[in-house]
Amino acid sequence: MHLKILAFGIARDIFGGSQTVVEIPENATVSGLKTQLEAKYPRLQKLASYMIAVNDEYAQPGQTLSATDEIAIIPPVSGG
Amino acid sequence: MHLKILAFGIARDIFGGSQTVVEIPENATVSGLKTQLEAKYPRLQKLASYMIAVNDEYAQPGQTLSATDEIAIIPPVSGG
Amino acid sequence: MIDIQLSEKPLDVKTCLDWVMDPACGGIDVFIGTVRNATKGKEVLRLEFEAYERMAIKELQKICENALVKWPIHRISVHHRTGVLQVGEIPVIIAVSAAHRAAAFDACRYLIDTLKETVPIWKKEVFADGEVWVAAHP
Amino acid sequence: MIDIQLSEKPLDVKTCLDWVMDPACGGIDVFIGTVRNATKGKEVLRLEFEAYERMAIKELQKICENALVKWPIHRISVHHRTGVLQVGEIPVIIAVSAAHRAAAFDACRYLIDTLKETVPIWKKEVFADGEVWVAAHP
Repeated sequence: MHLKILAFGIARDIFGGSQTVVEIPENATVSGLKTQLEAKYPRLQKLASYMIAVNDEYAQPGQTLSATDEIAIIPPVSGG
Repeated sequence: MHLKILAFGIARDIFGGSQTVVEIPENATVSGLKTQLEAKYPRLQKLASYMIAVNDEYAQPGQTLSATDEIAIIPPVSGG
Repeated sequence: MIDIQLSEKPLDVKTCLDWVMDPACGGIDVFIGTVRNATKGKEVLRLEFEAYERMAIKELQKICENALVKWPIHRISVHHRTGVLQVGEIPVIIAVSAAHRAAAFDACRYLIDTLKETVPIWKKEVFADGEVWVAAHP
Repeated sequence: MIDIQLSEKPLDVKTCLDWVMDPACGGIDVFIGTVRNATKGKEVLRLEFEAYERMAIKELQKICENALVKWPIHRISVHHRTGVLQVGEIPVIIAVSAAHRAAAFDACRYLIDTLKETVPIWKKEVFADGEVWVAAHP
Protein backbone atom coordinates (compact mmCIF):
# COMPACT_ATOMS: atom_id res chain seq x y z
CA MET A 1 0.00 0.00 0.00
CA HIS A 2 0.96 3.66 -0.40
CA LEU A 3 1.38 5.60 2.84
CA LYS A 4 1.58 9.36 2.98
CA ILE A 5 3.82 10.55 5.81
CA LEU A 6 3.53 14.12 7.11
CA ALA A 7 6.78 15.80 8.14
CA PHE A 8 7.56 18.64 10.57
CA GLY A 9 10.65 20.45 11.77
CA ILE A 10 13.90 18.89 10.66
CA ALA A 11 12.03 15.94 9.08
CA ARG A 12 10.57 18.40 6.58
CA ASP A 13 14.11 19.45 5.65
CA ILE A 14 15.19 15.80 5.36
CA PHE A 15 12.21 14.83 3.18
CA GLY A 16 12.62 18.03 1.18
CA GLY A 17 8.93 18.82 1.69
CA SER A 18 6.02 18.62 4.11
CA GLN A 19 5.24 15.00 3.19
CA THR A 20 6.58 11.91 1.50
CA VAL A 21 4.98 8.74 0.16
CA VAL A 22 6.31 5.24 0.81
CA GLU A 23 5.28 1.91 -0.66
CA ILE A 24 4.96 -0.65 2.12
CA PRO A 25 3.33 -4.12 2.52
CA GLU A 26 -0.24 -4.40 3.90
CA ASN A 27 -0.27 -4.68 7.71
CA ALA A 28 3.20 -3.17 8.01
CA THR A 29 4.09 -1.96 11.51
CA VAL A 30 5.48 1.32 12.78
CA SER A 31 8.90 -0.38 13.07
CA GLY A 32 8.69 -1.52 9.46
CA LEU A 33 7.84 2.00 8.37
CA LYS A 34 10.81 3.42 10.30
CA THR A 35 13.17 0.91 8.63
CA GLN A 36 11.89 1.88 5.22
CA LEU A 37 12.06 5.62 5.91
CA GLU A 38 15.63 5.31 7.18
CA ALA A 39 16.63 3.42 4.03
CA LYS A 40 15.14 6.18 1.90
CA TYR A 41 16.37 9.05 4.13
CA PRO A 42 19.56 7.96 5.95
CA ARG A 43 19.79 11.35 7.72
CA LEU A 44 16.93 10.18 9.96
CA GLN A 45 19.42 7.89 11.72
CA LYS A 46 21.42 10.91 12.86
CA LEU A 47 18.51 12.41 14.81
CA ALA A 48 18.55 12.24 18.61
CA SER A 49 15.32 10.20 18.23
CA TYR A 50 12.04 10.35 16.36
CA MET A 51 8.54 8.99 16.83
CA ILE A 52 5.72 8.06 14.51
CA ALA A 53 2.26 9.45 15.20
CA VAL A 54 -0.85 7.70 13.92
CA ASN A 55 -4.09 9.66 13.88
CA ASP A 56 -2.67 12.35 16.21
CA GLU A 57 -1.35 9.91 18.82
CA TYR A 58 2.17 8.65 19.48
CA ALA A 59 2.31 5.10 18.08
CA GLN A 60 3.95 1.98 19.52
CA PRO A 61 6.62 0.16 17.44
CA GLY A 62 4.42 -2.94 16.92
CA GLN A 63 1.31 -1.04 15.88
CA THR A 64 0.05 -1.91 12.39
CA LEU A 65 -0.65 0.77 9.84
CA SER A 66 -3.45 1.20 7.37
CA ALA A 67 -3.69 3.33 4.25
CA THR A 68 -6.45 5.41 5.81
CA ASP A 69 -4.40 6.44 8.86
CA GLU A 70 -2.98 9.93 9.16
CA ILE A 71 0.70 9.21 9.71
CA ALA A 72 3.35 11.74 10.75
CA ILE A 73 6.99 11.67 11.64
CA ILE A 74 7.74 13.47 14.89
CA PRO A 75 11.39 14.49 15.29
CA PRO A 76 12.53 15.61 18.79
CA VAL A 77 10.09 18.29 19.93
CA SER A 78 11.32 21.68 21.13
CA GLY A 79 8.29 23.82 21.97
CA GLY A 80 8.01 26.29 24.82
CA MET B 1 13.79 55.43 80.53
CA HIS B 2 10.58 55.84 78.52
CA LEU B 3 10.30 53.66 75.42
CA LYS B 4 7.71 54.21 72.74
CA ILE B 5 6.61 50.93 71.15
CA LEU B 6 4.95 50.95 67.72
CA ALA B 7 2.17 48.42 67.19
CA PHE B 8 0.75 46.77 64.07
CA GLY B 9 -1.95 44.23 63.29
CA ILE B 10 -3.41 42.53 66.32
CA ALA B 11 -0.90 44.30 68.60
CA ARG B 12 -2.58 47.58 67.71
CA ASP B 13 -5.89 46.10 68.86
CA ILE B 14 -4.27 44.83 72.09
CA PHE B 15 -2.60 48.17 72.85
CA GLY B 16 -5.76 50.03 71.88
CA GLY B 17 -3.74 52.25 69.55
CA SER B 18 -0.80 52.39 67.17
CA GLN B 19 1.72 52.83 70.00
CA THR B 20 2.24 52.49 73.73
CA VAL B 21 4.85 53.83 76.13
CA VAL B 22 6.59 51.75 78.80
CA GLU B 23 8.89 52.80 81.62
CA ILE B 24 11.89 50.46 81.73
CA PRO B 25 15.40 50.53 83.36
CA GLU B 26 18.37 51.84 81.35
CA ASN B 27 20.08 49.06 79.34
CA ALA B 28 16.98 46.88 79.47
CA THR B 29 16.98 44.03 76.96
CA VAL B 30 14.42 42.89 74.40
CA SER B 31 13.49 40.05 76.79
CA GLY B 32 12.96 42.53 79.62
CA LEU B 33 10.73 44.62 77.38
CA LYS B 34 8.66 41.57 76.44
CA THR B 35 8.16 40.67 80.12
CA GLN B 36 7.00 44.18 80.87
CA LEU B 37 4.69 44.35 77.85
CA GLU B 38 3.13 40.99 78.73
CA ALA B 39 2.51 42.20 82.31
CA LYS B 40 0.77 45.30 80.97
CA TYR B 41 -1.05 43.49 78.11
CA PRO B 42 -1.63 39.84 79.11
CA ARG B 43 -3.33 39.14 75.76
CA LEU B 44 0.14 39.18 74.16
CA GLN B 45 0.78 35.79 75.77
CA LYS B 46 -2.06 34.28 73.75
CA LEU B 47 -0.42 35.14 70.42
CA ALA B 48 1.16 32.35 68.38
CA SER B 49 4.41 34.32 68.80
CA TYR B 50 5.66 37.86 68.46
CA MET B 51 8.97 39.58 67.79
CA ILE B 52 10.47 42.92 68.68
CA ALA B 53 12.02 45.02 65.94
CA VAL B 54 14.66 47.65 66.69
CA ASN B 55 15.41 50.25 64.02
CA ASP B 56 13.64 48.19 61.32
CA GLU B 57 15.44 44.93 62.09
CA TYR B 58 14.31 41.85 64.00
CA ALA B 59 16.01 42.00 67.41
CA GLN B 60 17.61 39.22 69.46
CA PRO B 61 16.31 38.57 73.02
CA GLY B 62 19.57 39.73 74.67
CA GLN B 63 19.87 42.95 72.65
CA THR B 64 19.87 46.11 74.82
CA LEU B 65 17.53 48.97 74.09
CA SER B 66 18.08 52.71 74.09
CA ALA B 67 15.57 55.54 74.24
CA THR B 68 16.56 56.71 70.78
CA ASP B 69 15.76 53.36 69.10
CA GLU B 70 12.66 52.94 67.00
CA ILE B 71 11.03 49.93 68.62
CA ALA B 72 8.07 47.98 67.26
CA ILE B 73 6.15 44.89 68.24
CA ILE B 74 5.76 42.45 65.36
CA PRO B 75 2.92 39.96 65.83
CA PRO B 76 2.83 36.92 63.48
CA VAL B 77 3.07 38.29 59.95
CA SER B 78 0.50 37.33 57.30
CA GLY B 79 1.32 39.18 54.11
CA GLY B 80 0.98 37.81 50.62
CA MET C 1 18.11 44.20 39.71
CA ILE C 2 15.32 44.55 42.23
CA ASP C 3 12.05 46.50 42.07
CA ILE C 4 10.04 46.65 45.31
CA GLN C 5 6.81 48.56 45.84
CA LEU C 6 4.22 48.83 48.60
CA SER C 7 1.11 50.51 47.28
CA GLU C 8 -2.40 51.45 48.35
CA LYS C 9 -3.49 51.40 44.71
CA PRO C 10 -4.39 48.32 42.64
CA LEU C 11 -1.37 46.35 41.47
CA ASP C 12 -0.66 45.84 37.78
CA VAL C 13 0.83 42.60 36.45
CA LYS C 14 2.03 44.19 33.23
CA THR C 15 4.10 46.77 35.12
CA CYS C 16 5.96 43.96 36.92
CA LEU C 17 6.40 41.94 33.72
CA ASP C 18 7.70 44.87 31.71
CA TRP C 19 10.20 45.51 34.48
CA VAL C 20 11.62 41.97 34.61
CA MET C 21 11.65 41.30 30.85
CA ASP C 22 15.14 41.30 29.45
CA PRO C 23 16.52 40.09 26.09
CA ALA C 24 18.93 37.77 27.93
CA CYS C 25 16.01 35.97 29.63
CA GLY C 26 14.33 32.81 28.42
CA GLY C 27 11.67 32.56 31.09
CA ILE C 28 9.68 34.49 33.65
CA ASP C 29 7.79 33.00 36.55
CA VAL C 30 5.11 35.17 38.14
CA PHE C 31 3.15 34.54 41.30
CA ILE C 32 -0.05 36.51 41.73
CA GLY C 33 -1.94 36.35 45.01
CA THR C 34 -5.67 36.90 44.79
CA VAL C 35 -8.26 37.49 47.51
CA ARG C 36 -10.30 34.33 47.93
CA ASN C 37 -14.03 34.42 48.66
CA ALA C 38 -13.76 31.94 51.52
CA THR C 39 -11.36 30.62 54.13
CA LYS C 40 -11.93 27.32 55.90
CA GLY C 41 -15.39 27.24 54.38
CA LYS C 42 -16.38 30.66 55.72
CA GLU C 43 -17.30 33.50 53.36
CA VAL C 44 -14.77 36.35 53.29
CA LEU C 45 -16.18 39.84 52.62
CA ARG C 46 -12.84 41.64 52.26
CA LEU C 47 -9.24 41.71 53.46
CA GLU C 48 -7.42 44.58 55.15
CA PHE C 49 -3.62 44.74 54.79
CA GLU C 50 -1.37 46.77 57.00
CA ALA C 51 2.43 47.11 56.73
CA TYR C 52 5.25 48.41 58.88
CA GLU C 53 6.34 50.07 55.69
CA ARG C 54 9.98 50.97 56.13
CA MET C 55 10.82 47.64 57.72
CA ALA C 56 8.73 45.70 55.17
CA ILE C 57 10.69 47.26 52.32
CA LYS C 58 13.96 46.49 54.08
CA GLU C 59 12.97 42.84 54.64
CA LEU C 60 11.79 42.50 51.04
CA GLN C 61 15.08 43.92 49.85
CA LYS C 62 16.93 41.31 51.95
CA ILE C 63 15.01 38.34 50.60
CA CYS C 64 15.38 39.58 47.02
CA GLU C 65 19.13 39.96 47.52
CA ASN C 66 19.24 36.42 48.96
CA ALA C 67 17.41 35.11 45.90
CA LEU C 68 19.88 36.83 43.57
CA VAL C 69 22.72 35.10 45.42
CA LYS C 70 21.06 31.68 45.54
CA TRP C 71 19.87 31.41 41.91
CA PRO C 72 21.09 32.56 38.47
CA ILE C 73 18.23 35.01 37.95
CA HIS C 74 18.19 38.43 36.28
CA ARG C 75 15.47 40.66 37.67
CA ILE C 76 12.90 40.57 40.45
CA SER C 77 9.79 42.69 40.86
CA VAL C 78 7.77 42.47 44.10
CA HIS C 79 4.67 44.62 44.49
CA HIS C 80 2.52 44.33 47.62
CA ARG C 81 -0.78 46.05 48.25
CA THR C 82 -1.91 47.67 51.49
CA GLY C 83 -5.37 48.82 52.62
CA VAL C 84 -8.77 47.29 51.94
CA LEU C 85 -9.04 44.63 49.20
CA GLN C 86 -12.18 43.06 47.81
CA VAL C 87 -12.54 39.44 46.64
CA GLY C 88 -10.63 38.95 43.37
CA GLU C 89 -8.21 41.82 43.99
CA ILE C 90 -4.44 41.25 44.03
CA PRO C 91 -2.48 41.57 47.31
CA VAL C 92 0.87 40.57 45.83
CA ILE C 93 2.74 40.08 42.57
CA ILE C 94 6.20 38.52 42.39
CA ALA C 95 7.90 38.27 38.99
CA VAL C 96 11.32 36.73 38.39
CA SER C 97 13.19 36.50 35.09
CA ALA C 98 16.06 34.14 34.32
CA ALA C 99 17.96 32.67 31.39
CA HIS C 100 16.54 29.22 32.30
CA ARG C 101 13.18 28.49 33.82
CA ALA C 102 14.17 26.31 36.80
CA ALA C 103 15.87 29.22 38.55
CA ALA C 104 12.89 31.51 37.91
CA PHE C 105 10.46 28.96 39.41
CA ASP C 106 12.66 28.21 42.44
CA ALA C 107 13.37 31.84 43.22
CA CYS C 108 9.75 32.95 42.81
CA ARG C 109 8.55 30.25 45.18
CA TYR C 110 11.27 31.07 47.71
CA LEU C 111 10.28 34.73 47.57
CA ILE C 112 6.57 34.22 48.25
CA ASP C 113 7.25 31.57 50.92
CA THR C 114 9.77 33.80 52.71
CA LEU C 115 7.68 36.95 52.31
CA LYS C 116 4.87 35.19 54.16
CA GLU C 117 7.26 34.21 56.98
CA THR C 118 9.33 37.32 57.59
CA VAL C 119 7.98 40.51 56.01
CA PRO C 120 6.05 42.71 58.49
CA ILE C 121 2.73 42.88 56.69
CA TRP C 122 -0.53 41.82 58.33
CA LYS C 123 -3.84 40.74 56.92
CA LYS C 124 -7.25 40.89 58.60
CA GLU C 125 -10.03 38.72 57.22
CA VAL C 126 -13.44 40.33 57.51
CA PHE C 127 -16.48 38.04 57.69
CA ALA C 128 -20.19 38.88 57.96
CA ASP C 129 -20.04 38.11 61.68
CA GLY C 130 -16.60 39.30 62.72
CA GLU C 131 -12.97 39.65 61.76
CA VAL C 132 -9.66 37.98 62.48
CA TRP C 133 -5.96 38.83 62.10
CA VAL C 134 -4.62 35.89 60.10
CA ALA C 135 -2.04 33.69 61.90
CA ALA C 136 -2.14 35.77 65.09
CA HIS C 137 -3.26 32.91 67.33
CA PRO C 138 -2.11 29.28 67.49
CA MET D 1 -11.38 24.08 33.20
CA ILE D 2 -8.85 24.19 30.40
CA ASP D 3 -8.12 26.89 27.82
CA ILE D 4 -5.68 25.93 25.04
CA GLN D 5 -4.69 28.09 22.11
CA LEU D 6 -2.14 27.88 19.33
CA SER D 7 -1.78 31.22 17.63
CA GLU D 8 0.24 32.97 14.94
CA LYS D 9 -0.49 36.31 16.64
CA PRO D 10 1.33 37.77 19.67
CA LEU D 11 0.25 36.18 22.95
CA ASP D 12 -1.32 38.28 25.71
CA VAL D 13 -0.63 37.55 29.38
CA LYS D 14 -3.72 39.42 30.57
CA THR D 15 -6.00 37.22 28.45
CA CYS D 16 -4.60 34.11 30.17
CA LEU D 17 -4.81 35.69 33.63
CA ASP D 18 -8.38 36.87 33.18
CA TRP D 19 -9.30 33.37 32.13
CA VAL D 20 -7.79 31.59 35.14
CA MET D 21 -8.87 34.13 37.80
CA ASP D 22 -11.62 32.82 39.98
CA PRO D 23 -13.05 34.10 43.29
CA ALA D 24 -12.29 30.69 44.86
CA CYS D 25 -8.58 31.03 44.05
CA GLY D 26 -5.91 32.38 46.33
CA GLY D 27 -3.01 32.16 43.94
CA ILE D 28 -1.99 32.04 40.31
CA ASP D 29 1.35 30.91 38.97
CA VAL D 30 2.24 32.00 35.46
CA PHE D 31 5.16 30.89 33.33
CA ILE D 32 6.06 33.12 30.40
CA GLY D 33 8.64 31.95 27.91
CA THR D 34 10.57 34.71 26.13
CA VAL D 35 12.89 34.59 23.14
CA ARG D 36 16.46 34.99 24.36
CA ASN D 37 19.06 36.97 22.40
CA ALA D 38 21.66 34.21 22.68
CA THR D 39 22.03 30.45 23.09
CA LYS D 40 25.31 28.89 24.23
CA GLY D 41 26.95 32.27 23.77
CA LYS D 42 25.84 32.65 20.15
CA GLU D 43 23.60 35.55 19.11
CA VAL D 44 20.06 34.52 18.10
CA LEU D 45 18.40 36.63 15.42
CA ARG D 46 14.93 35.08 15.65
CA LEU D 47 13.07 31.82 16.33
CA GLU D 48 10.67 30.00 14.04
CA PHE D 49 8.01 27.78 15.61
CA GLU D 50 6.10 25.10 13.78
CA ALA D 51 3.36 22.86 15.21
CA TYR D 52 1.54 19.71 14.15
CA GLU D 53 -1.49 21.63 15.21
CA ARG D 54 -4.23 19.09 15.77
CA MET D 55 -1.92 16.68 17.58
CA ALA D 56 -0.32 19.50 19.60
CA ILE D 57 -3.72 20.58 20.88
CA LYS D 58 -4.60 16.97 21.72
CA GLU D 59 -1.32 16.47 23.63
CA LEU D 60 -1.76 19.78 25.46
CA GLN D 61 -5.27 18.73 26.41
CA LYS D 62 -3.89 15.47 27.84
CA ILE D 63 -1.22 17.10 29.98
CA CYS D 64 -3.70 19.68 31.28
CA GLU D 65 -6.13 16.90 32.20
CA ASN D 66 -3.29 15.07 33.98
CA ALA D 67 -2.46 18.21 35.95
CA LEU D 68 -6.09 18.61 37.01
CA VAL D 69 -6.03 15.04 38.33
CA LYS D 70 -2.65 15.35 40.07
CA TRP D 71 -3.15 18.70 41.85
CA PRO D 72 -6.05 20.61 43.44
CA ILE D 73 -6.06 23.38 40.86
CA HIS D 74 -8.96 25.30 39.34
CA ARG D 75 -8.16 26.57 35.88
CA ILE D 76 -5.37 26.27 33.32
CA SER D 77 -4.64 28.47 30.35
CA VAL D 78 -1.94 27.43 27.85
CA HIS D 79 -1.25 29.65 24.85
CA HIS D 80 1.54 28.77 22.43
CA ARG D 81 2.77 30.86 19.54
CA THR D 82 3.67 29.62 16.05
CA GLY D 83 5.55 31.36 13.24
CA VAL D 84 8.46 33.78 13.38
CA LEU D 85 9.33 35.38 16.75
CA GLN D 86 11.82 38.14 17.43
CA VAL D 87 13.99 38.45 20.55
CA GLY D 88 11.81 39.44 23.54
CA GLU D 89 8.61 37.97 22.07
CA ILE D 90 6.60 35.34 23.95
CA PRO D 91 6.45 31.74 22.60
CA VAL D 92 4.38 30.37 25.50
CA ILE D 93 2.23 31.39 28.45
CA ILE D 94 1.01 28.89 31.05
CA ALA D 95 -1.25 30.17 33.85
CA VAL D 96 -2.64 28.00 36.65
CA SER D 97 -4.99 29.08 39.44
CA ALA D 98 -5.54 27.25 42.71
CA ALA D 99 -6.93 27.79 46.19
CA HIS D 100 -3.41 27.37 47.58
CA ARG D 101 -0.18 28.37 45.89
CA ALA D 102 1.83 25.12 46.17
CA ALA D 103 -0.49 23.32 43.75
CA ALA D 104 -0.36 26.22 41.29
CA PHE D 105 3.46 26.24 41.29
CA ASP D 106 3.77 22.46 40.98
CA ALA D 107 1.20 22.16 38.21
CA CYS D 108 2.61 25.09 36.21
CA ARG D 109 6.09 23.61 36.33
CA TYR D 110 4.83 20.16 35.38
CA LEU D 111 2.97 21.67 32.42
CA ILE D 112 5.94 23.53 30.93
CA ASP D 113 8.33 20.62 31.59
CA THR D 114 5.95 18.13 29.96
CA LEU D 115 5.02 20.45 27.10
CA LYS D 116 8.71 20.60 26.19
CA GLU D 117 8.94 16.80 26.23
CA THR D 118 5.80 15.62 24.45
CA VAL D 119 3.93 18.32 22.54
CA PRO D 120 4.67 18.27 18.77
CA ILE D 121 5.97 21.81 18.38
CA TRP D 122 9.39 22.57 16.90
CA LYS D 123 11.65 25.55 17.18
CA LYS D 124 14.38 26.64 14.78
CA GLU D 125 17.05 29.04 16.02
CA VAL D 126 18.25 31.41 13.35
CA PHE D 127 21.76 32.84 13.70
CA ALA D 128 23.68 35.26 11.47
CA ASP D 129 25.57 32.31 9.94
CA GLY D 130 22.99 29.53 9.86
CA GLU D 131 20.06 27.91 11.58
CA VAL D 132 19.37 24.83 13.68
CA TRP D 133 16.32 22.82 14.72
CA VAL D 134 16.62 22.77 18.52
CA ALA D 135 17.14 19.31 20.09
CA ALA D 136 17.08 17.52 16.74
CA HIS D 137 20.57 16.05 17.05
CA PRO D 138 22.30 14.41 20.02
